[in-house]
Parts: sequence; structure tokens; C-alpha cells
Amino acid sequence: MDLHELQQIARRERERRRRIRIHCCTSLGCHASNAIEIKRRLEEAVIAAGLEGEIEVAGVGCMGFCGHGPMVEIDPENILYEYVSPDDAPSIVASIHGGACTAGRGDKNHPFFARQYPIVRKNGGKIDPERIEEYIAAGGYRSLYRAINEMTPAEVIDEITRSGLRGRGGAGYPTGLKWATVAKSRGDRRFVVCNGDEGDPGAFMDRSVLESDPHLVLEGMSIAAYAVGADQGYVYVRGEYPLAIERLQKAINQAKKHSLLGSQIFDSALDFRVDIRVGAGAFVCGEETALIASIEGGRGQPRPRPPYPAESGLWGKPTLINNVETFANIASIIERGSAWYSGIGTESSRGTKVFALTGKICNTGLVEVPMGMTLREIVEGLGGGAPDGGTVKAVQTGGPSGGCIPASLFDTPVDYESLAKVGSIMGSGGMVVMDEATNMVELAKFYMEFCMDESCGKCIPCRVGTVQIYRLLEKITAGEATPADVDQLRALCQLVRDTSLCGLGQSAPNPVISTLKYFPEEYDALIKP
Amino acid sequence: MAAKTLKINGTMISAREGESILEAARDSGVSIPTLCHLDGLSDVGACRLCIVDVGGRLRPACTTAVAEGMDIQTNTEQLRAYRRQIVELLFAERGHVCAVCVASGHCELQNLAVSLGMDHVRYDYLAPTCTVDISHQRFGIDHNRCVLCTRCVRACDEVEGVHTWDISGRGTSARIISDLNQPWGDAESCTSCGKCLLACPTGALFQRGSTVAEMEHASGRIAVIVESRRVRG
Amino acid sequence: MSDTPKIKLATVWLGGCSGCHMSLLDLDEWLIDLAARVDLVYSPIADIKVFPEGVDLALVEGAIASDEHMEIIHTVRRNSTLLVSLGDCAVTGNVTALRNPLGEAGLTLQQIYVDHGDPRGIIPAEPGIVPVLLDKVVPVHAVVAVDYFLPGCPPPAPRIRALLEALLAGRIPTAEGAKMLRFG
Amino acid sequence: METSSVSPHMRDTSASINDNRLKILEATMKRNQYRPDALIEVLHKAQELFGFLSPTLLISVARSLHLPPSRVYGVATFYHFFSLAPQGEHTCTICLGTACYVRGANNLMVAAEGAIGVSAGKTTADGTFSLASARCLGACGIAPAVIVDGVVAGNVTPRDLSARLVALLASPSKDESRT
Repeated sequence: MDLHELQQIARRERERRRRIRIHCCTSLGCHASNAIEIKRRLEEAVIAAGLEGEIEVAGVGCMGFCGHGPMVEIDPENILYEYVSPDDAPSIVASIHGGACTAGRGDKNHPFFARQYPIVRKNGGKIDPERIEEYIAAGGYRSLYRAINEMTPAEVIDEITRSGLRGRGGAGYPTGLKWATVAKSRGDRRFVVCNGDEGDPGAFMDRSVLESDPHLVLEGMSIAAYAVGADQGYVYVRGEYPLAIERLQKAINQAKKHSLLGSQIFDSALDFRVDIRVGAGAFVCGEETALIASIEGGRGQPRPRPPYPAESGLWGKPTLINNVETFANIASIIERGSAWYSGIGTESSRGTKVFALTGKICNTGLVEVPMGMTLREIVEGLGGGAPDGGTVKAVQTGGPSGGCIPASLFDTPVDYESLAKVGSIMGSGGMVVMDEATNMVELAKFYMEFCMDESCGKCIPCRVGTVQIYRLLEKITAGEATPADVDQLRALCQLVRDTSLCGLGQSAPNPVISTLKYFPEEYDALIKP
Repeated sequence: MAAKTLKINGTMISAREGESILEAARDSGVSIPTLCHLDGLSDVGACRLCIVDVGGRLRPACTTAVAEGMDIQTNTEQLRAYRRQIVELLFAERGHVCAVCVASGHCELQNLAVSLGMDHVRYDYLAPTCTVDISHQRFGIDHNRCVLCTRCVRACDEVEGVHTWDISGRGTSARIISDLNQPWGDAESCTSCGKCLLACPTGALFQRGSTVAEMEHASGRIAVIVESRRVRG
Repeated sequence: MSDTPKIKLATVWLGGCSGCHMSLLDLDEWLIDLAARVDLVYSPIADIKVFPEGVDLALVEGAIASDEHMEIIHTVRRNSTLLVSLGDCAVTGNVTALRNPLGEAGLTLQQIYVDHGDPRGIIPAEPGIVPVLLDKVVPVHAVVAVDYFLPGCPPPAPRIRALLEALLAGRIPTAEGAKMLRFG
Repeated sequence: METSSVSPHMRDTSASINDNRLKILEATMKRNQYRPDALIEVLHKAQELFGFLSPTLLISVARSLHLPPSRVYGVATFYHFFSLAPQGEHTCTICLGTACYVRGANNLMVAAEGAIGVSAGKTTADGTFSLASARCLGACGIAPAVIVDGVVAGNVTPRDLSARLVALLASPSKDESRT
């Protein structure tokens, strides 16, 4: 494979295309709502209308507006249909030539779409994730070519560093710095690992990216492999995401076939292979040392850091671990330059972030917005607030490791530091919206039950502390707790936060701490004097 | 090997490069409570009792290497409070009834409770169902007494080289298991060497026939075995 | 000594084996000194049926295992200035609580009296005569506030004496070191 | 293990030497060069083939990958995906992720428990049905979500779910319909 071949593939793909494409979302949400049948019926309808020469139907990745799915879009007419049923297929095809359409019309100018800034999701809803040709036609693998042929590994790392990109998995560690550490660490072999163990309930950005644009992630990983000197990569995907695994495996096979993975990529010295490792249902495996243990075939139990995986990771070798969304940013940064990327977002948090808006919100789905947008803009502007005339009370960011942010603080800009300041975390990007019907103590209990069940059992504060916190919350919700029990609860939260071995344990009390802080009246109402 | 200079509880000490805070502290006469650590075995940093304050951040002393200029506090009020909470959590987790324990008087957990001033446990006793396995000819395991420190697992794996023991499940449902969660007596891999008994800090692993307060674990022998093996090369 | 008013001492026997009371009696001749400074107003070793009011110090042996214990401990707390958990059963539940993993009271009785006892066995149920077991045995402090804890099964006599001497002298008893604290 | 009555349609694991599934499993291990670190991949495959991980299977995996049996058992019980007991012919998994929880997944669980007659994590005595909960399926956009016999459904109401499950329970089992 060389640049010429890449361009050839892109040209052939463009030539093959029909004037009009009917994009049919086939990601999980729409998939579960009959999207495959809709696609089949659309294809039938095109044939029945004799329009095969003019119209093609493409199964594409996630359009983002999952709550209004299944979604169908007419490209390039920019017409969107929502809540589509298979019976709508003939009329959708007919509508292209002026017929009436039975499907509900979506609004592309809706703030949900209009205020987004897609980088990670640039191909979402536009290309067929199962065809590498479409990715290449959309400019794919050019950045990898550029990195290998026009940049030294050090220049790639420098570019990523200057872009200001920070880890999208939650902690926000500067990506360039991590790459530089791995590159400098001594070892006869290095590994690149993509963390796709998106375990936070209420988060599905990474699933969507893997299902919608798997090559974008692979290209990012390959650029990283070139930069840090790795020859083997792993994508660790949750077992709960069979569709993502299937599409990623197809993408790997296609990339191998086109010599975009394997030996001597773009005729360079870069050898890079990628294997999928399928998780088996353990939230803690999102923690990087646990993830390493799991890839090595063991119990997914974290170990103390340092040493960090960048120095001693898989099989004791320097290992670069970034999450799906982080890798999905890389190709664009190489393509458009660090100056462009660092111009988006805020001083400390550059670029965009994908959020999954769920819960008691009108517009459920995925949004990608510049860092620094306020919670209010996201929840009320894009998300449309609570459904059925309800009032939004709070939003939980960062999943079970995050905190509950009350509506009174919705002017907080969404960046790593601001969220930390109000007692939550960016996390992987889940935003679960609560309305006034949600009892915050019950919610804290819900999260604590999660952490208790997901505790690996290695360190005592997390293993037993979470159980005791849960019991105290049970006592409180049963109306049997005294003020002394609340003191006990606070002390335990502090212990678990300060002394647990890994991030899961250290952040497990966050939902309790934040609800105690922002919704004390809900606790007080349940306490016996 | 280069020496590192650091401060422990306000006193300057020097330590060998690569040494853990725990080793450096002990060399200079400062004792730090431990439970999952055992000389001669690898460290896992799991019990969190040896946490110390390193310049305002809490770190396990057993797995944190010394570094130049570290300012370490080993016994602040906060650390003592946390350690006591941790030991209380252990006592609440399973049926640690000292009154009827083979290891009473020789138990590291019991001694920790004394040294941390634990006069009662503030948490709910979880009272799980735990079995006592005496299927082995010479030894027994009482899961009520187990603190999941994994010293037996490591002694068996690292010193005996067998790996009869491991852990099943997770969270508070985790249990020490032999082979395929079989009765110990049926575990074919076990060589009956008894190193796990040496390593056990509590009354969980015991010599059959021992009664209350009769079981003494000579845990120091693990380090002797490892050290003499190292010297012999 | 005679000019200081005697303090009202009560000792209470709940879910325990009475070993802690035996240990108290092991104080031998010091008991005579003690008698000079306290009035024993309630105790299993004194024939008093009702827990009196205005008790200065109550030593409680045993865990809370039945409805009767539950009733008594609330009275004890209400009527006493200082309450001490005496011995491991009061402090931790100890041997009395060994039944907890068996499950709630009904299940426990079924297992003890029928499954592992006489298959034709009868579960004792005489409300008002045989106290009704609680589903879970708990230490005293899980039910009422406790001022001091004296572990040990039983607490050795010198440990009890050290506590009593401190309290009689108006000092806070020391709760440190193996002499005062060791469980078991 | 407690199996009061072994149902005829419970997937068989007393695999004979000639069992084709064992050959597929062997091929999986071979493809992974019998590397110990392939344990989780191999267990995934074993469970896919046999429905659950029996002691015989675990021992044979341990031997092939040169792993101590306790290590294999430890891994198999650490991850929620692996089951050491046979699963029912039908399965219903209810997502209890936050988005589903906020949208009333608990009521779905109550409805399913009522319809099937077992609690989450359990299989009916006749081996017909297993009820499970999931942490998060990532299908938050269509919360609350459930998976019935491998098919994801979104925006589910307790009434829909009950009706669906009752209908499945009433339908003849696959084995019977096959004969």
C-alpha cells in the first residue's frame, strides 16, 4: 500500500457512489429498533422504484440522536427522518422525487445537531463502518501515511503534545506526555492498548465510535504505535458490546488485507498488529492495571502504581494505554495540525468531548461539543431539558466514579478542572440527567451497590468499606438512621476515597459525597433525630 | 547502589535505592503496621495498613520505593484513624471470634487491633456463611478467619512453586480456593508442604488437632527459606 | 472513704455465658474494698427483679439476642449514667453471635432443634415465658450508646479492676495495650 | 450443584471425546498457541460452545494452557460473563445501568421476576428460563433496555416485558418442537 493506492481506493469509491445515498443508522440503538429491517425494505423500495442507478442505501454508524431512532437521512439533501418504521420505506424513497413521506421528519437545524462540533464523530452517520473503502474515501489513513512518511516519531509526539489533547477516559492525563514517557521507557518491546472497556453505566460514546468508525480508532492506534515504537496493539472491548466487536474485527481484517495493519505499513519499517481482547463483565477492568491483568489472562485486579504502565505494563513492557475516544482524535490532529486542535475548547481542556445524554432528558443521544460549554447549554440547550414538563434537578457526570451536580451549578463549564471543582469528574462522558422525581439518596445507594458488586476484593477499604457504606445508605433510606450514622457514613467515605488501592475504590464514594453536599435536605428528611 | 536521603517522622535517614519505604523505615527503627506484607514474598499493597503520608499524599509503604527528598510521616492521627477503621472493617467482614480461635494470642489481626486501640467495632457485622475445610489429612482452613491477604497464595506460588491456592469470586464474596474449589484434601496439586500455614497471619490456616490459642505460625521461616535459597543461588 | 457517698453499681447479664461475672468474682478480696465504695443495686448475683432508677454505673455482660435483652438494655441505658460493655459478647457479639450466619431466628431454631438435633424435635415457642430470639445477635452498642468497652472473653479480673478503679477515681479508663484491650 | 430435576433441554456438557465442540475448543487454543494469557479468550469460546463452564471443561482448559486449576477457577469466577452452572433455554437480561435505572428498570425487574418466578441471577428449576441483570448495555439511548434470547429491545414497559416472557414460557421448547 502506498499513497497512490490509497487515493485510487478513494477515487473508485467515489465513482461507485450513487448520486443520492439513503443513510440508515445501524448502531445499537437503532439496530435494536428494527434498523436492519428498515434498511432491507429501503433497498427493496429502491429496486421496486427502479432507482438503483440513482439511489443507494447505506447502513451507517450512529447519528447520535438515539432517543429519536431509528433514524434515516437522505444525503446530500440533508433530510432527516426519525422514529422510522419499516413500512415507511417506500414513501421515503418516493419522497426523493417529491412524494409524500409517512415518516416523521427530523430537524437538522435542531440545537442538538447545530451546536455540535464533530471531530471524533466526524464520520458518524455518514459512512458504512463495515467498508474500509468508505473510510478511505472520507480521507481515512492519510494521517497515518503522513505521520510515517513526513514526520519522525518525536515530531508526532510533539504534535500531540502541542495539541493539548488529554486522556478522554476520565482522568485527563496529557496524552502527549504519556506517549513521550512510553517512547522513552526502556524495553525490548512496547505495546499500544486501546481501552474500550466503557463500564460507566450511562456512557456509550466508545461503543458508538467503535460501531460507527472503527478504522478511525485503528488509525489512531497505528499512529501511536509509530510514535512510541510499538509492534503489537490490543483493543480491549467490553463483552457487552457484541456489535462493536464484530465491526472492529471486520475493520482489522480489512486493514490487514490492505496492508494498513501488519508488516511494513506504507512500505515503512512500521510493523503493527492489533488483536481484540473481549472483556468478560468486570467494571474494574477499565482501570489500566486491571485491564493489563485481564489482557494477560488473569483476574482483573489492579496493582499499585507506580510503576505506571508507561514504564511497566503488559508483561512488564512499556505500554501505552489510551481510551477509544482519545485514539479517535489522533488522525484529525495529525491531519489538521495541533494549532487547529488547540484552538478548540478551553485553556486547560483542549478540543471536543463526546457526551452521552441520558436519563430524564428530552433529547437522548450522543453529542460532541467543544470543551468549556456549560452544563446548562448541554443539558438544556442540546438536550432540551426534562421531558413531560419536568424540571431537571441534577446531572451525574463520570458514572459511579463521578458526582451529582445540582442544577444550581449548571453554569459550570465542562472541562476537567471545573468539574473536579464541583466534586465530580469528566469521566468517560456519561451524563445522566435527573428530574425532581429522582430521590438522590436512593441514587447514591444505587451507585454504591454498583461499586460494591464491582469491587475486585483486593484491598480492604474498597472491598468492605463499600459494603458498609451501602448498609448505612440502606439504613438511611429505611428511615432508621441517626445523625451518628451520617457521621459514620462521611468517615467511611473519606477512608475509602483516601486509602483504596485503585481509582475505582478511590472514586467510589463520590456519588455519596456529592449528594451529601448538594442535597443534604434529602438526607435530613430521612434521619431520626 | 546509590543512597537516597529522606525524612521519616522528621528524622533524616538514608536508604538504598530501590528499597521500599517499609524496609527503609524498619532499618531505621520505625515500625509500620502491615498485614498482607510478609518478608520473603512479593508485595501486593492490598491491606492498606502500611499507608504512610508522603508529602501530603497517602502511599502504601510496602510497594512505594524510596526517593530522594521524600518527607514521610508514618504515624499521624489521620493514619492511625484510617488503620483502625481498616482493622474494624476486617473484624466486621467475617467471624473473627478470638475467644474460640486456634490462633488467639498468636494472631497478627488480634495484635493489630490491640496496637491500634480498637476497643470495639463501629460497623455492622456482615456474618457471612463461611466453611471450615478439614478434608486435608494434616491441615485445615477456616474461612471465617481469612482476611484475604493472599500470603498463602503467594507462599504456595512463589516459594513452593505450586499454586494450589488462588482466589475465587470478587468483593466480599471472594474466597481462598484450592485447585478447582475442591476440598483441600482432594486438591491434587498440594504437596502438603505447609508453607501456607507458615504464611497465614490469622487462624485461617491451621494444623489439625490444634485447639484454642494453640496455633502458632512461624511466619519468619518464609523469609529464611527465601533468603537461603537466594544465597545458595 | 466513708464520707464519700457510695455509687450505685449495677451488673447486667444478657446473651452471654456469665463468664464475665465469674471474672468479676475473681477479684476476690478486692471485692471487699469495692463493696465499701459501691452499692450493688442490681445484679444476677443479687436478688433484685427490677432495674432501678438513678444507677451510676452499669456493667453489661452479653450480647443482645432476644426481645427480653432488647427491653432490658433500653431500661439500663435510660436509668444509668455510665454504661460499660463488659466482655466480648457485649462488645462484639462474640460466641453468642456465632449463630448469625445461620440466618433469621426461625431458620436458626429449625437448624438447631430439628435439622441438627432431634428430627422429631420441637422448636420452643412460649411467648411470655421463653424470650423470643432476635433475627440477628448484635453487640450492645448497636442498640444503645455505650460509654466504655472492656474486651476479653472473659476480661481478666485485673482488667475489670483497672476499669473500676479508674471510674471510681473519676478518671477515664485507659483503653490501650494488650492488658486492657485484647479480644478473646 | 443443586439440580432437582435435570431438564432434557439443558445443554449437555458431559462431552464425549468425539464431541465436535471439544474439537472447536481445541482449535481455539491451538490458534492461541496454548498461551496461558489466552485463558479468557478460551473461556469465552468454551462458554459459547457448551453454555456453561463445567469442572471437566475447566480442568481440560487448565491442562492445555499449563495453568494451575485454581488460577483457571479464579478467573472463571471473577468475571460475571462466565457461568459455572447451566443456563436456561431462554434468557432475559435486564439492564440496570444508570440511564435504565432512572427510567424505571427496577419495575422491569419486578415484572420479569413475577412472570418467570425466579429472582435475578437464577434459573427456573425446570431449566426453561434464566433471569439476569446487566451493568450497562450501552443502549442508554433507548432506555430502559432488555435482552431476550440475545435480542436487544429498547423503551420497554413492564407490561410489554411480562407479556413477552409469559408468551415465551407458554411456547413449546426448542427441543420439543424440533422432534
